[in-house]
Amino acid sequence: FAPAASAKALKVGFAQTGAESGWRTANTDSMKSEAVARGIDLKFADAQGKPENQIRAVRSFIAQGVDAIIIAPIVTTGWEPVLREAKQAKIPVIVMDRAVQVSDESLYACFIGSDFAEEGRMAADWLAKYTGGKGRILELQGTTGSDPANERRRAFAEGIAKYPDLKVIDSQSGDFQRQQGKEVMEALLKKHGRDFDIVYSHNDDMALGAIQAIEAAGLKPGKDVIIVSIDAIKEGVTAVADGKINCVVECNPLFGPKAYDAVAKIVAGQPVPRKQYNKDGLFDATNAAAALPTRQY
Amino acid sequence: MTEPLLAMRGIGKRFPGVVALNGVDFSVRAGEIHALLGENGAGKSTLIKVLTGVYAPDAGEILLNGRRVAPASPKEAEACGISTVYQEVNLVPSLSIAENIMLGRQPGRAGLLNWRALRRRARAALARLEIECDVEAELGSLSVALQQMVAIARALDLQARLLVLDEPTASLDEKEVADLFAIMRRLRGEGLGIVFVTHFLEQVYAVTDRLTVLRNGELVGEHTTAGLSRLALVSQMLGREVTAEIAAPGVAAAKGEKKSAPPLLAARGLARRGAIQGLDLELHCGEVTGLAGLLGSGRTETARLLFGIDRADAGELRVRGTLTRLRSPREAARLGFAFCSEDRKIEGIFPNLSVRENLIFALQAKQGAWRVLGRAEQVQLTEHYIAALRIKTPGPETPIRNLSGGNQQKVLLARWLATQPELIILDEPTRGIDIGAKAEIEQIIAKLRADGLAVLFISSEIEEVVHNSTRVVVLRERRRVAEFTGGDITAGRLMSAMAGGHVESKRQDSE
Amino acid sequence: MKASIRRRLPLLVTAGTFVVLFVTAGIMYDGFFSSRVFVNLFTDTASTGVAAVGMTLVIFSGGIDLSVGAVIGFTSILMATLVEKHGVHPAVAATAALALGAGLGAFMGMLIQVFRQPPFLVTLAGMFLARGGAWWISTESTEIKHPLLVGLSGFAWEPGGGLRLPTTALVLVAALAAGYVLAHHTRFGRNLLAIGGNEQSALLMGLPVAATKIWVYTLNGACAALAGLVAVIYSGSGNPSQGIGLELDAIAVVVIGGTLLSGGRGHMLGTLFGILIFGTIQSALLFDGRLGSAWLRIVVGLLLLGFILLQRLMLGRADRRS
Amino acid sequence: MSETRLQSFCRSPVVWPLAGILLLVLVNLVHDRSTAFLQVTVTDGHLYGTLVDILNQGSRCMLVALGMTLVIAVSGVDLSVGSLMAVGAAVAAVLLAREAHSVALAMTAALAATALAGLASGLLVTWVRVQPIVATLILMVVGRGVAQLITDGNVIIIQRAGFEFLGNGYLLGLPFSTVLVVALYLGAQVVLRRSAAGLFIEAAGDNETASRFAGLAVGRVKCLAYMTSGLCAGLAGLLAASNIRAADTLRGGENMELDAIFAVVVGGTALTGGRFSLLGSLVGALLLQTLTVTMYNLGVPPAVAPVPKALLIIGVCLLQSEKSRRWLGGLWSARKAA
Ligand SMILES: Nc1ncnc2c1ncn2[C@@H]1O[C@H](COP(=O)(O)OP(=O)(O)OP(=O)(O)O)[C@@H](O)[C@H]1O
Ligand SMILES: Nc1ncnc2c1ncn2[C@@H]1O[C@H](COP(=O)(O)OP(=O)(O)OP(=O)(O)O)[C@@H](O)[C@H]1O
Ligand SMILES: [Mg+2]
Ligand SMILES: [Mg+2]
Repeated sequence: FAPAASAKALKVGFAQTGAESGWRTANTDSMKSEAVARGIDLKFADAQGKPENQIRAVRSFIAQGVDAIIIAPIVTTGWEPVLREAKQAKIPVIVMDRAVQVSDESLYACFIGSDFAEEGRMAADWLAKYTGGKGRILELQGTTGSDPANERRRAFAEGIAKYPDLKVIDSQSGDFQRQQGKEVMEALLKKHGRDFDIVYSHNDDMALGAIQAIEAAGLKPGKDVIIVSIDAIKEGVTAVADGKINCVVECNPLFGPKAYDAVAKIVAGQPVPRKQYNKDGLFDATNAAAALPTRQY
Repeated sequence: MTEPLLAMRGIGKRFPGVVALNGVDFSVRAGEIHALLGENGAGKSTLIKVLTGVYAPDAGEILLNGRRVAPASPKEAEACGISTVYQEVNLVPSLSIAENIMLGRQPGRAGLLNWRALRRRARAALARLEIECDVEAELGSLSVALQQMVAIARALDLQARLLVLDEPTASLDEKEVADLFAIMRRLRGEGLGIVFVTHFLEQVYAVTDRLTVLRNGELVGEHTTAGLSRLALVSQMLGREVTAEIAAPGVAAAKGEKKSAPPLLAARGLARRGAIQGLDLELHCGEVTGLAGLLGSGRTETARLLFGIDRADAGELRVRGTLTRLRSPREAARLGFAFCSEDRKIEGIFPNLSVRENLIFALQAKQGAWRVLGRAEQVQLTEHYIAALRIKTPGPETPIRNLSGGNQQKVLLARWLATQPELIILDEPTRGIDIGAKAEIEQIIAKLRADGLAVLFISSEIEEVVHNSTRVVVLRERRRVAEFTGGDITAGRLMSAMAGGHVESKRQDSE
Repeated sequence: MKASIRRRLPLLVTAGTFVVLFVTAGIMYDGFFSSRVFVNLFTDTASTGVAAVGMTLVIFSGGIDLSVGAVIGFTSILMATLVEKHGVHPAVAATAALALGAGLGAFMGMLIQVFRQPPFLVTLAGMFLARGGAWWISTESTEIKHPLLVGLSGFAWEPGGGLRLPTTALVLVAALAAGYVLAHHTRFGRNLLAIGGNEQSALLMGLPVAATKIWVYTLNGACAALAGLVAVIYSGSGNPSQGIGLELDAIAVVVIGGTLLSGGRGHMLGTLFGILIFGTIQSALLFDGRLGSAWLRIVVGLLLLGFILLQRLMLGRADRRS
Repeated sequence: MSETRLQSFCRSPVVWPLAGILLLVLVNLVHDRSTAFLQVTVTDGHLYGTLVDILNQGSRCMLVALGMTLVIAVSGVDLSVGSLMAVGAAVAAVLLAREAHSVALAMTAALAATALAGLASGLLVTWVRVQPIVATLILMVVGRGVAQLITDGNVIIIQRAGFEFLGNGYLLGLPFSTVLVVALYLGAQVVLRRSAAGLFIEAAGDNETASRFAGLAVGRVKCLAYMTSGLCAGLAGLLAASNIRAADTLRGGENMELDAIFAVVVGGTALTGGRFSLLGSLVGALLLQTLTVTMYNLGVPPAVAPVPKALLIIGVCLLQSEKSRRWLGGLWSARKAA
């Protein structure tokens, strides 16, 4: 489905994590459509959530002799050996979405990303302001061991540490899934009754599942229970506009333009900033309704 | 001969609902062939399995050369010098013949196998039984009889003091049996003790020195073979007085040459590559057609073709005059055919299902899922056949795997009789069946014939073919070579036809 | 010697399909025919491949082991934590990891053999246990900086001719060779096949069934741990979530290689070709690089299906008998 | 003679998972130091409580386990159920997204699609003679891809009152999904045990060659088993979609195959095929759901959540084995003798 690449068309390899959420689909679409728009020959690799598949993809890109490689890492570690190979082959690497840990920063050209930790921090700050630093929190974690879950949990915990009256009283994994989010919430509702005030969910899908459970228990999400979530998929923002979620922190998946801009510059030998962040916003009752018509994903 | 080689004293073994052995004494001397005899389910195999450590006895002790042993596994029994051929072929079908013979004692150095030596030794082991074949072939591709020979070759290859053979001859023909006996005699001469289980009285008298009879798990008696008449022996086994007829069959059945109406089944030029070539065969109602031939002559292959298990490559088949293509056993069963396979373990029983379920299965399959036999009907049917065939089982709900081999065979026969077929193909139906039951099966065959059924009877026992058939077709090297009817059916003629004119011609490796 | 050829037919067919597949891919994609791409087939599949070697042995015996993926994850994070956080020497850590893997395998083997429980269930428990253990050590992945491991990561043997064989590929080749000898030239290996072919018979033939079965799970546990070490070297990091779902890949590789899942029939060389075929499919798709997630799955599935149909078709002629 | 009835009950495969459930309930009670776990109240005219949740959320696994039981009984295994759940949900979702289609039509189409997929694996197994794990693995991979293709890789929201009833509604105070599953179980039980289908399935699983030689259309029996499994998975997918009012084709039904196989095996159906127990599978699925909820209730950290699952499996294994049973039996009779 890609147009026949002309001889001079840039050949870019993109190692995507997989297709685990709507957010990810939007991210992939952004990368693909932008490549078509710019006439780039995109080699797309879906790692199906397995880090080893991703490394394999990068090694294959090197073997294919692409002009640049973009990686959306599944995990932050484990990149050193393969990035060295890329460097030896003189292929620039752009790290996207989340950072990688390497001993030698020169192994990749630049980082364009979202900052999971920043998202967790933003959620904590908003919550502290909104509640005045008081409340009992139930946390719905993402997939155990996954990077976003780890970062969003840790940064949030750090963020609320300053407020002794703001405490996470229970934390369970909902695996980033709507179904699990609902199931876990049902169980936590039985366990804690009314003895909690806030639900912090690592993504919108789980939050939307949890809302259903809360409603089924006869409570009003957004009023009886304050709900904070991350991602800002369209449905999540809609829920904010409807007053069912109090706040979502945006994690913008539309990386396409920025990424290819960087590729073009690097290939042309121009300097690029080491780190760029996709601008992440925050939606609450004040701005959600207004933002809704322009949401793309 | 002061001290027996093997002495088992007061052996007891019970299974849930069955006392398989009760205080059995059994002893074997070095340098003798000792027959272990009894009806189906008498406890012969169980006694052997206790001896070789498959089952732990509930009571009693085992002395080998006067020393007490208690093997906990066949491996330990082997280490004590006991080599065994079990009743069911217990080999690994997916491995080659050579490996099956040598498994567990492959030659080699420093832990690494020497494949060439292995094959050489396997070939030598088979050669002792006068079998020549490609030892790299997969065991599962062989007929049951050959597998049995391989099992024997394996047991003989072991350096043992005591050789145990549980019905090794059940699926062999005369030639193989003769070869085996020659070897058994030689081993006896070398001072081995041999335990030999069989249901063939001629074989008992042909090779054994002494015999032990079991009945219902109890010891009936130990005798020198020469000192016990056939009649007395059979009486001991069955526990009742017997008429001379069962003990020494051979009275010709009615062999009226009955040229009946069109045949029930007529095959013309039926062929299948590697199985059978251009076979002409007619099966008539009210006749028993015997199929004779040596091992691998294609008898089982013929039966499989006629029952739709394998498909023919060429030729035509007419059933009641209409051209028919059989594509599956199911279609054959719908046409009123029945097929009692020679390999009860793999092609016959449902080991974990009950005797009742095993018995009614073919009938139920024929009727389809929705026309269900009521429970009462099933039980009644089962009980009828348990009584009619004297199947020894604790009850209709016992899993069939707990029955003795012969009794399993009877259940399978009952399975097909229950479908009230018009043609019944019996491939070695009397394999492993005691003489009492064998006589009953012969009566059943006679009755089926009288009732107007067509019977195709396959047996490696020529006497049996002669005795039961009204017509005999002889196969050799996958071809039909002769047909006999009426008074022409004699053992001598069959044998010379099977062997290709001269009896001692050697079989060829058919591959 | 027709029988000897017939018995090896599945193997020949598998090898043939690999050649067909590789050549087709080479014609379709520029630059596919290179020693680098070929060596990558080993390098990139090393972890799965080493696990598949152990899995082959287990499947020979008629069993299955679902825990290998989780053991890889456990080994991976254990190594990283011991080496980086506690300053343990990598050799010591690796020995500990292998011992733990073998220990878990032995434990599962005991449950399977002594308590006669289905391998599927027992190894499922093993999988949960190992994964839980891995996450318990740490839910976050850890970078490895120890010079020895970094050196192994970067090392490659260059026998000349432009060939570069990295450590992981060498380990895989060694594991395959060892597996081959074990499976086809030792009593242990033949006993495995006998047990898989018919356990009851193997017992009556006087083979050491219980010991062999426990050993094979132990060995496979060690193999899985080795695969974990390979993963550590491959990625230079320890990740507790490594190898999720890898057991299915390993099983697929074994089965593609013509080994029967019901046990008793198979060949270690088949597993080699299974690895190559598996790797070729993945490589070809990466060279193509046009498929989205959904289509990728569909195409992988269909290729697998096509391959199996081809195998059936070629074999079907030969052994219609059984 | 009540003792023999007790004995036969003790030998039935349902006992051990049932004992497991009781044990877990006990753990919860002890942990809470109250009966909150067992409390069931009436809210909005239906029952409300943890036990109700277990029944409701467990119904999907119960349903899938029903189909899986039949497949395992014919000595197969179906790894594709999780993906087929996604396919079922996807088909229904895209049809329902357009107002024009009725709920009945959407559901029929979804079930037809998954049943067809089940048939495909059945044909692969019987006709092409691919090993069941491989055949259904292929379907597992392809199925998920197809589901993603149908929904374009998005979670599709479903808002149709009739459809929501399936996974959220209540009948006679009980979750409708549970009532549905129990009704299906009873129906299946009647069909399988009153007709000869149950016997055919057990025979085909116990010895395939023998059942073919005895005139059974083994291929047909197996195909039907796989089709039933596909159907059950599709319905479970609909239950899931209805429960969360959305079709999650990306992750929905993930790992369901392992849960279902676990439920079946714990419920006393051997993986080698043959004898099966549908009731055992249902209880096995409930045991799994009870465990999940127990872990939420005890606040087990997600990182170590797999460990209790492992311990439960090992525990059940040990209880089920002949060896420990004999040992326990020994203790029992010793106690009685004393
Ligand atoms: N594993 C078992 N479980 C329960 N009962 C058994 C088992 N094995 C044998 N039996 C029973 O023990 C009795 C003796 O069986 P055994 O196999 O020893 O008979 P046999 O003398 O060898 O008969 P055959 O001539 O038919 O082979 C039979 O009633 C049989 O049903
Ligand atoms: N001497 C032999 N060497 C190798 N294979 C043989 C030999 N004899 C027979 N076979 C194989 O055994 C298989 C079984 O043949 P078949 O079942 O038709 O024999 P049969 O006449 O029924 O004999 P039986 O049933 O007594 O074993 C054939 O496929 C044949 O290839
Ligand atoms: Mg016997
Ligand atoms: Mg035969």
